[in-house]
Amino acid sequence: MSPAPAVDIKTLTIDGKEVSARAGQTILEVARENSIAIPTLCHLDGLSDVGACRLCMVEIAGTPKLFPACVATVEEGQVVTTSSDRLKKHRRTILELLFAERNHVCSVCVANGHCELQTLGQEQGLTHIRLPYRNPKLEIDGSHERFTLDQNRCILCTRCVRVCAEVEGAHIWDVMGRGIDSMVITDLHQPWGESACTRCGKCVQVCPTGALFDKSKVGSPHPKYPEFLPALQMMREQQ
Amino acid sequence: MISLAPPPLPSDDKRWKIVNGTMRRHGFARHALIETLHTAQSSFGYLDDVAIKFIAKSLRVPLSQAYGVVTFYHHFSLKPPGKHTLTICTGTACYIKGTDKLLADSEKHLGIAQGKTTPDGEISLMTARCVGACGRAPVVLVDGELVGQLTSEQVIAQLERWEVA
Amino acid sequence: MSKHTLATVWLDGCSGCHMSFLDMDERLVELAEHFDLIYSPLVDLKTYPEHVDFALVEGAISSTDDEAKIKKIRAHTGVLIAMGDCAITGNVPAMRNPYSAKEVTDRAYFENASAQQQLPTIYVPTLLKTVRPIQEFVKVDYYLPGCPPAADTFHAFLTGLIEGKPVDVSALTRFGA
Amino acid sequence: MNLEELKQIAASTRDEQAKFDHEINICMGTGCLSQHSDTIKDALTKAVAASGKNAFVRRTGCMGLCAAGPLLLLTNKGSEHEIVYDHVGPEHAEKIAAALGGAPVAELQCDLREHFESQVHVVLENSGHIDPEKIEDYIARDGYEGLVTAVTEMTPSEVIEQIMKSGLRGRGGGGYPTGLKWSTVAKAVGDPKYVVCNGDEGDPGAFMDRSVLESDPQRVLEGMALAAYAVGASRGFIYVRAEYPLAVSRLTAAIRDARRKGLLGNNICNSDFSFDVEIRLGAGAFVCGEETALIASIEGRRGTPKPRPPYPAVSGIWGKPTLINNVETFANVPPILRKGGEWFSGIGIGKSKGTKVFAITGKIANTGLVEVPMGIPLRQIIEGIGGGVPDGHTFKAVQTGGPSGGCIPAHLLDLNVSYESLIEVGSMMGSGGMIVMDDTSCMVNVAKFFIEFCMTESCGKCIPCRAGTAQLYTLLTRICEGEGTMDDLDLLVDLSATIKETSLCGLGQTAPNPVLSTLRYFRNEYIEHIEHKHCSAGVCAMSKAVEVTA
Repeated sequence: MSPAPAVDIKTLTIDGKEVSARAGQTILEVARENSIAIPTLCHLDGLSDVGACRLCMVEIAGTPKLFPACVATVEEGQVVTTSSDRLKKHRRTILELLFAERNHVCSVCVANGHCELQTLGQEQGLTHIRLPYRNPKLEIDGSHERFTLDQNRCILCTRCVRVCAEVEGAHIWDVMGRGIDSMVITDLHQPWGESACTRCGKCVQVCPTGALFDKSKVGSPHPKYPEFLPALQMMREQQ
Repeated sequence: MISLAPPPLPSDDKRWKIVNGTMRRHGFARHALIETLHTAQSSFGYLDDVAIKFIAKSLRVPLSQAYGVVTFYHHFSLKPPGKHTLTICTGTACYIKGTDKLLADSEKHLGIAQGKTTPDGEISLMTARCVGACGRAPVVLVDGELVGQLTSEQVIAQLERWEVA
Repeated sequence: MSKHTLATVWLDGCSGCHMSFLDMDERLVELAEHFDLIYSPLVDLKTYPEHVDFALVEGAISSTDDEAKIKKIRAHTGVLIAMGDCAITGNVPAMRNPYSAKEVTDRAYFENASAQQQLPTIYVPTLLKTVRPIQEFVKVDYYLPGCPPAADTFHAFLTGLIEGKPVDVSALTRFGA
Repeated sequence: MNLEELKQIAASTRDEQAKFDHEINICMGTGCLSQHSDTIKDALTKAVAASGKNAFVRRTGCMGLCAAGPLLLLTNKGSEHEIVYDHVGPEHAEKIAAALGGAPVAELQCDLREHFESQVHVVLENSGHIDPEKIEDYIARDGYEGLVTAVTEMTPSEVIEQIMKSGLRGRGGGGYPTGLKWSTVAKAVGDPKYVVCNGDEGDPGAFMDRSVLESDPQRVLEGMALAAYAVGASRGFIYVRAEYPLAVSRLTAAIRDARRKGLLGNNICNSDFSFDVEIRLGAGAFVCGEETALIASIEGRRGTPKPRPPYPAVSGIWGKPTLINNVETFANVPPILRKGGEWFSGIGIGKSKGTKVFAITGKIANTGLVEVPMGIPLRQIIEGIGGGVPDGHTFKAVQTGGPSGGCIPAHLLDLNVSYESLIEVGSMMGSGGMIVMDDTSCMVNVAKFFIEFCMTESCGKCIPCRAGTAQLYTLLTRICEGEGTMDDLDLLVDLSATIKETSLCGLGQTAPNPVLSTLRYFRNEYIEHIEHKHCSAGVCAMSKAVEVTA
């Protein structure tokens, strides 16, 4: 029997709490293992990380720079702060930017009460938006037999793109355009219903807002269940 | 393992062979996508769904990914260009030298916004982010040929010459 | 102890916030010991008073009339509270914003009208290009998000005001609540 | 190829050129070509033949003073003195030919001695003096001596040591020490390794890289080959903007010629070292100047940046160690290897060694390209070399560092230019664009222009940059239209802080700089727009001007 490989253990401090972690773990993973909450939006357990939403930015002592906890890995002796006035201010501003970017009307949204953006807004103490609302005119694609895409509610977290490419393997979703004109699309920007969609519905389950929803849930609560991802991953590894 | 046969050329237009040639030179590797799009764009003047689909399928790139690439880069165009193209440089040096007026006057004269082609398909009005000839600002490209130190009147005169022809 | 004067205002909204306000039911009686409701859709006074201590404003700014009103209210109010999502985010009224004012009026007075297809010319104020929340026009002191904010939220907030200890409403309500 | 063979080529090329009494160099860079300098070359060649003068007419790259083009540089045998003619046309050919050997043609002579004489040319040493499509011309001016010597006589670590000693820092904007980058890639584990030349010169108003690629492409190839030898790479990419067709065609020719001479390809100088270069065309995305976005683009994907670490030096193209340097950085490498790192570190100031090429444009008399030693006072560049603001206007500010740099007002003109000093005043070195603005430029409008640029060039991946630049643009537009409020100024500052500190890549992290630096030095102009609904530069059309009641 060969000896168990030596595990490289790092000790660090997060919000004043001394914690230990395996080398290569991200700050986010370690924080959550230790019940320290860091807000996230584009991150989802079971998908690759892109570091796009910038809500999980944390401070590391010794540098003025901020680091996205979802991709920054732990280092020995690191002193991490996950919540400070500066971080809270940035998080609120980022959420304001999201609310003002498209047309988020919580009161009439299918995801009202089950929306990660809405919840984050409340958690971060957002009671109003200081920025002018952009109110762009955007498409709603209802061509799919089971699901709807409402661009008005999309925050471009790209979870749908990643789950379709990485887990389902179909890669019918991607992002077109760039900057403020970026848009998630199916195939050659064709109606979703005419695309090569496998109808698995994973994208709907991982969508944090009401941008992707199940048509049968209109008018009734529409919680999403993205927890299936880590379980799916585990089952695959076991086989 | 399932192997998908490469798609046939969309038509017997010889230009597809040139496009195919670029892909072959790169061993039909996925990373040849942008190089191949360049070839197709310069062969056909623009990229339509047929071209994107053909290239994506040949290189085994998902359709949505190929479309994402095409629309990310401003050099690629989804619509055919006009018979003539006026490209106005909107780089910083040109802006300081008043290129915004050249652009506004051209838009007004042609009745179209930048990036568009006149309804008769004659003239496309484009902008470029610096062609690197800042020493000659303000600069425009008249059917691709660089002309520097231009006034609004000269630009309108050029448009009128095209319109008459 | 003298009472605070209170106003409630109804701009471009559905009056749902006012309904929810009334949903405080018997607690209103208790609040009435501290507040004099001197201007409201619920009382019969046509012009905004010279000075009001607290004003709860429901609804977004959609027309030139709304704009004039909110500026007047601000000038004659001590503490201005944006009540509900329409006042704070534009909410449902702002869903017309991606369209032009003309598209909106055409839809309402021509396409969807079966008889008398014409634009009203009197008594109807001119629509602004876009519907905007009130903080884009005037300084707002407190925000009470929700569609509508719950009666409990109103009660907690107003009690806080009376005690001079403003409540952090984000624990109680949110956009769309 | 060995050193002796190389020196033979150099000697015979020089001998060939020495046969002529006069050498006439005609600029055929993008600027002068747009004024048909190719027809002048034809006319001159004919006129010289007809005059019977023993002169040699050569096509060269950029001579720098683009606004005065077409330019012509004339040298007589046995004389160091160079005569510059400006605004030359084909109609002048006969006159020029006739004057050879005698007094120069007075009406064509360029009298900008200060412009040319206070410059120090390292990167541009060959620009305007060699035919960019003749590798022999480059070799005749000691080209490839560094590479051949390195490959045949030095170890890779000795090459890195010279770069370390030179103090060379990245010329693309970041200013990261080049030697350190090279040694990181050299130490990184992975095979193969790649060398990438970043020629995605996206800063509008900057054209240093285009000029170098058009005027002296072999220099860049030699720099890349030296880097490849030092870090152990076998494959290189030059990423060039599609907007630079002339640079692309000259590079294509240069790569072909270098291969033919055995200076690129397998077993260079009969050693184990093999290296070849491919051109990759950009497709119009400023963000691809960012290293991770550049890599994504070379891999055929959307040019969206990725969080670093991992750095490209460890995990770059296809996950392999990749060295990325900019055109000007590579162009500095051959003379460092030829003359030694210490020679290079003798030029410059503090931690900023060597020279820097700047593109000076905007409201300035001598628009064009200049190369100056680091540490030179900004005033000398603007007023001396640049000739100051023309047409009786007054200098207001100079923007350095491109759209994400900052503006430097008149009272700071005595600043000595270095990476550090520019950051101190709220700007940055950037790739070397210098845009001069005078009293007819509105600084609020300038800030709006730069933010609009960053907004349209944002890749859209991270929220602060994607939506934040769009919001900054809305607020600035509002102010420029006379509808801004003083609260908007606070909002601009707040929003800028979030964009700077939380954006994923350099584009977003620096995008608010023009807003912050104009607010810092020209706050009065913002206030004028907001409170008085007035733009004294006369640029902004105030839609809601204050009504004056009679």
